[in-house]
Amino acid sequence: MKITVKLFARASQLTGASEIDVEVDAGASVADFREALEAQHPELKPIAGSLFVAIDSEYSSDEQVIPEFAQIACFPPVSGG
Amino acid sequence: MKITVKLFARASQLTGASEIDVEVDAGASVADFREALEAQHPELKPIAGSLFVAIDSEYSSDEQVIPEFAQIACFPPVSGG
Amino acid sequence: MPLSPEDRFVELTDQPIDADRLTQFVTTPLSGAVILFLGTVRELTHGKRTISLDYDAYPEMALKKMNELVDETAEKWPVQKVAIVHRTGKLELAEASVAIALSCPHRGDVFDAGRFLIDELKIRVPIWKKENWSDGTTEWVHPGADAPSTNPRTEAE
Amino acid sequence: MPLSPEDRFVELTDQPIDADRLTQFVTTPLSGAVILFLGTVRELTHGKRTISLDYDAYPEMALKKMNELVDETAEKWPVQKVAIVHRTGKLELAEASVAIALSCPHRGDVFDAGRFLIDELKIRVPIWKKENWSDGTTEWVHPGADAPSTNPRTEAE
Repeated sequence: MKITVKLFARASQLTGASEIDVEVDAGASVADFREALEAQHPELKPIAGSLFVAIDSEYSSDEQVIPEFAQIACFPPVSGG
Repeated sequence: MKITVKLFARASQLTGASEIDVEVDAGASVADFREALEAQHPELKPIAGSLFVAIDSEYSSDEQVIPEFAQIACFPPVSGG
Repeated sequence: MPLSPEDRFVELTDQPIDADRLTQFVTTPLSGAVILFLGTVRELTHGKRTISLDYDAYPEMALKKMNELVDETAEKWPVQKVAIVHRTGKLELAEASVAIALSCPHRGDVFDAGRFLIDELKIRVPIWKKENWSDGTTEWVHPGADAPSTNPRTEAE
Repeated sequence: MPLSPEDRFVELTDQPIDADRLTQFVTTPLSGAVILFLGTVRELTHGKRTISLDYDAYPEMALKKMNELVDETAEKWPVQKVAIVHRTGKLELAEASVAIALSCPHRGDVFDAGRFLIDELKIRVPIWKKENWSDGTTEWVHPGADAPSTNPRTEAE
């Protein structure tokens, strides 16, 4: 299935886009998604290890399964305040 | 010598005055002054033990000698803020 | 005690923050102490000179996390009212990027609760700043971006 | 670092405190963090209801002690600007009796320095409040007035 992923800050800067598509198998975990993301968008490699994956505005864990209609976002460590 | 003493808060309330006079011997210490104060203004007795004696806007110690032309003030524990 | 909607004000804005309005919002006769914290744009960082900052936010998640922080703060301290506002977009020197205001019956709690809110905001809330340096370069700030990501701890865990 | 006269604002006033002016006074591009603390008139104290407060001060000594506190704070923390204003006279519910504002490069220091200033002000600065209770009685507040006086410790000792 195709996942539309919101990107922020340096992740958005490296890809030149605020949203990208990532193709994963149905039932893919967050870990699977991370692999697919890096393979399909190698420009994210410099920060891939530090990216957070948020599912419906919540921090995710690697074992979680990506739901079909969720809002997915990827971003590097935060620096607000 | 006669010392004019500024009073504040409950000390002023008990005496009904914002300034009182206290007679002490020349060379009197703060401890001597406290004794004279209590003897000459017995209405201060309820709070006499907790009164601070300030000399020229500085907290004093009992051994200090009262200077001749200093500004003397007496007040109970502070509660600003 | 859970904080009702009328006792909290949580906002992202691309306009200058009116800090005084937040101070007034949290002031009530139930409280004896009010604190306002402002994060402001500092000119010098490790000897480098900042011209301006750009703040980017993931709005839905940022607001959700800011409200969670308010909830957790109200569980830990007897907070009467709270306001958290974070700025987005371009900020000039000395402008406030974040404002946190809150009130409690006693002063110790406003300091502890205020410190908790700003410390946790900087860990959990998805907002990022880009430094526009005086040498013409720009740089997204991502603390620890060289290390693998570890989710911010939350009370639920 | 000693704080110059133009970087400090220390005042007693019988007029409402303009807290926003203090926040703005301490905000500078040298700082990254600003704190404003307000002590406000609380309605309930141990179940008793306050109608208003009267504050009395020994002005010369209060201003001297407030300035000493500013000096000590600037020795302990990298404070860039400080403002301390204490109100005198009659105050209604929710009005500010004291306002402390200060700025530092980093946030941890403004919390620590702000806490130090208000804690020490309450120990050392000769200002007193009188409670005007809802039952018509009045009461000067003198913490520990039953015990012999012990001078507040100062840095000089």
